[in-house]
Amino acid sequence: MADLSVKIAGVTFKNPIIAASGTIGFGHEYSEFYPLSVFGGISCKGTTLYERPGNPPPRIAETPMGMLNAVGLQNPGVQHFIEKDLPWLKQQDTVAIANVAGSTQEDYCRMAEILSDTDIDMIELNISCPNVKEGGVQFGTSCESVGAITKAVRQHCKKPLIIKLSPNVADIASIAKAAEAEGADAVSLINTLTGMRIDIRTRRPIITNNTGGLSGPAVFPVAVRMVWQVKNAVNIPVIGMGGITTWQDAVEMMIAGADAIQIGTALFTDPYAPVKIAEGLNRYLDDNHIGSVTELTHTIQPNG
Amino acid sequence: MADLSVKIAGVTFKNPIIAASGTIGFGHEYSEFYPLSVFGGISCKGTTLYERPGNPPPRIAETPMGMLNAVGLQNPGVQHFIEKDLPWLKQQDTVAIANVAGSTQEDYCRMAEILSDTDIDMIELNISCPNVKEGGVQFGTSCESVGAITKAVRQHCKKPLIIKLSPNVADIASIAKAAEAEGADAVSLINTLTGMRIDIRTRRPIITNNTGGLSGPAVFPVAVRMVWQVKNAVNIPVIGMGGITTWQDAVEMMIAGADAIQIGTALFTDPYAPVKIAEGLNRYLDDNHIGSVTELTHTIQPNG
Amino acid sequence: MKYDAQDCELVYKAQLTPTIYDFRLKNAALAAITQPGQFVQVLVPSKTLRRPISVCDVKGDTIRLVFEIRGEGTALLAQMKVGDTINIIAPLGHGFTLDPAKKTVFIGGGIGVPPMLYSAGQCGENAVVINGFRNKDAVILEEDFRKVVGQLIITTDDGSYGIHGFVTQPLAEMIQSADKICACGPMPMLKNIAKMAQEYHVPCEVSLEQRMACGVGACLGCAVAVKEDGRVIYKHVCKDGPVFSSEAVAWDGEKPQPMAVR
Amino acid sequence: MKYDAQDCELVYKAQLTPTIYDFRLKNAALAAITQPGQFVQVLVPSKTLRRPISVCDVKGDTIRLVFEIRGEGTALLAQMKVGDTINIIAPLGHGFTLDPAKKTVFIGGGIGVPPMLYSAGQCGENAVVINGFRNKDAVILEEDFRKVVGQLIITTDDGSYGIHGFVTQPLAEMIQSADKICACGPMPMLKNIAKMAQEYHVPCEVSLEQRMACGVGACLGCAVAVKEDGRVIYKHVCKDGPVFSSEAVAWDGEKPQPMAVR
Ligand SMILES: Cc1cc2nc3c(=O)[nH]c(=O)nc-3n(C[C@H](O)[C@H](O)[C@H](O)COP(=O)(O)OP(=O)(O)OC[C@H]3O[C@@H](n4cnc5c(N)ncnc54)[C@H](O)[C@@H]3O)c2cc1C
Ligand SMILES: Cc1cc2nc3c(=O)[nH]c(=O)nc-3n(C[C@H](O)[C@H](O)[C@H](O)COP(=O)(O)OP(=O)(O)OC[C@H]3O[C@@H](n4cnc5c(N)ncnc54)[C@H](O)[C@@H]3O)c2cc1C
Ligand SMILES: Cc1cc2nc3c(=O)[nH]c(=O)nc-3n(C[C@H](O)[C@H](O)[C@H](O)COP(=O)(O)O)c2cc1C
Ligand SMILES: Cc1cc2nc3c(=O)[nH]c(=O)nc-3n(C[C@H](O)[C@H](O)[C@H](O)COP(=O)(O)O)c2cc1C
Ligand code: FES
Ligand code: FES
Repeated sequence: MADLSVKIAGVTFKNPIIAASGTIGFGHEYSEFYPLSVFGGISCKGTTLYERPGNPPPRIAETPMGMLNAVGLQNPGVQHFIEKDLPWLKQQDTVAIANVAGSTQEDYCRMAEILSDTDIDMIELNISCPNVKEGGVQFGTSCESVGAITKAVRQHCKKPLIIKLSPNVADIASIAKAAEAEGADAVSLINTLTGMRIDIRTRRPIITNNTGGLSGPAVFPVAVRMVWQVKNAVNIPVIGMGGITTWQDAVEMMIAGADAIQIGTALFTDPYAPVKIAEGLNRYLDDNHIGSVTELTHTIQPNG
Repeated sequence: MADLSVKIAGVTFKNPIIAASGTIGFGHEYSEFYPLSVFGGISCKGTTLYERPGNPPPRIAETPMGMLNAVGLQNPGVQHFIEKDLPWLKQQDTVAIANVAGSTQEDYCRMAEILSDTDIDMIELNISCPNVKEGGVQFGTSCESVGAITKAVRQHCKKPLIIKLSPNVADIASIAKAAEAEGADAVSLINTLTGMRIDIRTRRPIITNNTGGLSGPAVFPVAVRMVWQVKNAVNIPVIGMGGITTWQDAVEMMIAGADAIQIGTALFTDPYAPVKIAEGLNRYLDDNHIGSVTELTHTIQPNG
Repeated sequence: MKYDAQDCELVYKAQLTPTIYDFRLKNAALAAITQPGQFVQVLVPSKTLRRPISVCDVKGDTIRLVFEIRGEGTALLAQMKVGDTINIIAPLGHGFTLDPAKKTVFIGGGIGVPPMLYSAGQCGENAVVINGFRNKDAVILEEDFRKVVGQLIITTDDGSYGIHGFVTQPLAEMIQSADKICACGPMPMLKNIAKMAQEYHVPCEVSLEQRMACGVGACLGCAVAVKEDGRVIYKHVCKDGPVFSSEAVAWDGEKPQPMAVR
Repeated sequence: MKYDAQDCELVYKAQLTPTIYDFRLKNAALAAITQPGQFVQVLVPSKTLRRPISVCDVKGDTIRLVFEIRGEGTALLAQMKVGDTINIIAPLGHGFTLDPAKKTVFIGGGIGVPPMLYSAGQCGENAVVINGFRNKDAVILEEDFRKVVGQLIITTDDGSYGIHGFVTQPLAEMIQSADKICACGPMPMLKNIAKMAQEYHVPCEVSLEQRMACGVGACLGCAVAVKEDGRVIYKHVCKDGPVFSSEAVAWDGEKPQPMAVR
């Protein structure tokens, strides 16, 4: 029985498997499959200062080995989250991470302030949601803007701060460095790649928002590459995600450079994915006589 | 029997299906399956001023519904192409497109000059090969550099000039506009997304080059989105590619904004893909009483 | 635990029309807790998203699914063979509010017919079923319904079988004596039925479809606009439905307004 | 046309070891033109890249493939059932240069054994076959070889069957009388054989593997460094191979030098 625990920015996770924001809501539904304690942590659905209705349906489209979503940050607002969801989540024996989005820098700062006064464990700044104009993606695609928002939020945030990066950029390593320089405690990546599908009968985009965010196995090789590039560039912990489906994927992502991983779309294909990944990780570590899962991180042997 | 022909930058293609550069070499091998005239055109393997040995193997890795390649522009040099391959290709009743790469602006200009004196039909500028330092990708990721190289090459190029765009950017539409502004006759997209796979037993990247270019169905939704964005931004023809596998994909890509399409990875899964796509396109057009395939281009009905 | 994802054995497979298949999946645990009107999320090998399919019937330890080939996923499903293993998440959503003592009209249109069988059966003699199809060749489950309900009326769009016309025709003739209407089918049909139900003040529930990811209410993918407390909000087909009161559904494309606060 | 991609019917399937399968694919047209030592590219449903598998044998209208489960693709292939359709591109590459009149030693290691059967059979009585396996349980195709060749020697790494040791042991004892060596197996084994062949001046050919995309020489994916005209260049396993002269192979990781020109 290997040690699966990891420590990210001072917070201990019993295993490196975190539910990815937006795929598990606030945890209630998946707790009807298994205790949420199977997860090292849970990144909650992106919340905003005030309630948001989200985008009109359809919000989902399938793609080869992946999916598009444009949920549009439907959420009941941060206060509702703090009052109704957080107390319950805190009893589930898993690290609770708030995922926050906004349309202005002030929004983000205010959210950080509000959440700093709760017993949330960490804050993940979503500056990479491609699905709403107000989803912060404008903050996420240049080093300057990422640096600026990290700096501003840092001043209001008393919790460990994770900056979640967009893959829709030319040089993700530089962006991660900008976040690190301005005080991010960790980075997480990747959010979704922007994509589109069109119904050839109606000639309309399948998703009413026209474009949506691509996730699932299809993006895995891009995610592995980006996690590797980011880990090579920063000294803060890196939380890797994007298409992880099996324990082998989890191992690969950690070898590439991830200190912990998130899984999202895999939950839809198999709700028991986190359980199977934890089991597989454990077996793999034991079989290879590796005492702690942390020994995998960034052990890649690049060529030349 | 609908009219499948399209005209790109003054060149007539008997159908909109072009073999994507690097996937069909100079055409010899696939001519052992069917006459190359099944293709509207063929974009040849990327050539450079001088012979290049290419990257050490392995050069290929599989990914969910896709593949990585890092061939590294192995090619016998442009002179060899002109002397040995082009004369034969010109007899195959298909449009012959040279795909050129280089490490300096001068390389590109010299190549354009040399090829302008041949009977090649078009030149596709590959400023987006992610697999070799000298593959031109440094020219492909900013508006300034794309503008500059387009402008320079334009002055030496007497053939219709296609600029091939990289998807590893935050804003592909602006880059396309820069190419258009400096005299590109058409743009083609997408080249491959940079990705990585690691062998978890050896902890080495599967591809000796560490990273490779992702292609195949996995990237299709990203390609459709980018083609749509680019077509919305420019007035020159757009050649769409990235994961097209079926005739439905071809229709979707054209509806998104493509004037013609390229298919690459699909050839590996099914060498007869171009034949099936042409048949399917034709059937689709007839069934929908559409006289010409050009009537599909950019007929997307976006929402809102 | 309310939900589970389990392997089932495909124990029976029949083709009802050139595009419609009848599958029976054996899994005693899931069959035991599955209610009429619920649905399951079927894993299709090589596909990332599961396919939502309504429970057509439950008998003993088997769950019956009747589905139509619409795209790649259902086409792959149709290729499965007896003896194969199929993984489903079940039971999902909630069905119609049924009172077996009340005269209930069940209306199914096309592939909206199979989801009504199990529910209609609950009302037995008090169930009047109106099933509409394109034409005679599309008619399915006739004997199945006849065995378990009081009355079965079939309509076809082209008159090649049963009553010539839409399901709303026979409905119009009996709506005044109905205590309840339950319907499943294409949106225009449901909208018309909802309008009639409102006119005649007959309580009416409809079963809706939307593209899904999780199937359990976590991803917020399968939104449907419903009216509640005087405003329009997005609820979710998988968790709040698939059955909704026809009065709540925002039939005319009404959309939630972003909060005016701040 | 030299190549074709065609559907074949899986007419026979056997499991030779817990991980090795024996498939017979029926396709008269392709079987008729397939030569010993060639390979096929097998389409695995839901996979983008085909899997290269050597032709183990051809009998009448069937092509025999023997393969080991190594990863996802071969695992999916192993699930196929008799009667299923399998699409292959064939015939690909070229095999060993054989002279049935010469004493030829065929050496196979592990899953490198099946590709030798058809070729060795061409030399009949003049074929001496040395097949090496990990242990007794891994031994395959013993009867098949015995039927068609002059002599069959089996070695196992652990001595649980046949000769205890590597294939190079029996080879050392007979190499001086050999006119030709043909080998397929893991790279270290091939390298050792190549070295011995060079020492004793016996012509030697080896069958190599590399990750492939097109399988026909168009994508330049399956590079292998070979020495030609005094320099090292990349050739391609699928088109220039899979069989190469052991003298040409760059066994010591030599790489082509970028052109010095300009
Ligand atoms: C609650 C519910 C119950 C259903 N019950 C049945 C039933 O009993 N029998 C039956 O034949 N069909 C039923 N459907 C519709 C069925 O889910 C779709 O026909 C099916 O998902 C299409 O999948 P595909 O792969 O063939 O199509 P594709 O178009 O290839 O699918 C692509 C994606 O879109 C989704 N999708 C496409 N059409 C629909 C749709 N109409 N509703 C939801 N998702 C869709 C697919 O699930 C998949 O994620 C039900 C749908 C819902 C939401
Ligand atoms: C010319 C040739 C002939 C072969 N003949 C045989 C044979 O007769 N019997 C047999 O069991 N195996 C043979 N192999 C090896 C066989 O192709 C691989 O074992 C198989 O491709 C592994 O696929 P997978 O999906 O199980 O593995 P995965 O690791 O999941 O495959 C991922 C990708 O890597 C490729 N790959 C992985 N290992 C190899 C390898 N060793 N060689 C080439 N590609 C690889 C796969 O084709 C696929 O594209 C041959 C290979 C070549 C090149
Ligand atoms: C339905 C859905 C909703 C999502 N919502 C959010 C969100 O609210 N905030 C966020 O930061 N990421 C969101 N994401 C992105 C995921 O957290 C994750 O970055 C992405 O899906 C890649 O991981 P995966 O391939 O494992 O799903 C969402 C993804 C999906 C599929
Ligand atoms: C093996 C391989 C080699 C390639 N070589 C080149 C090249 O030399 N020049 C180029 O512009 N694009 C090259 N590409 C990119 C393709 O032309 C195309 O842009 C990409 O593969 C996306 O299309 P697809 O998904 O249909 O393959 C190559 C792609 C592959 C798979
Ligand atoms: S499908 Fe996820 S909320 Fe309904
Ligand atoms: S696999 Fe394409 S060249 Fe060999």
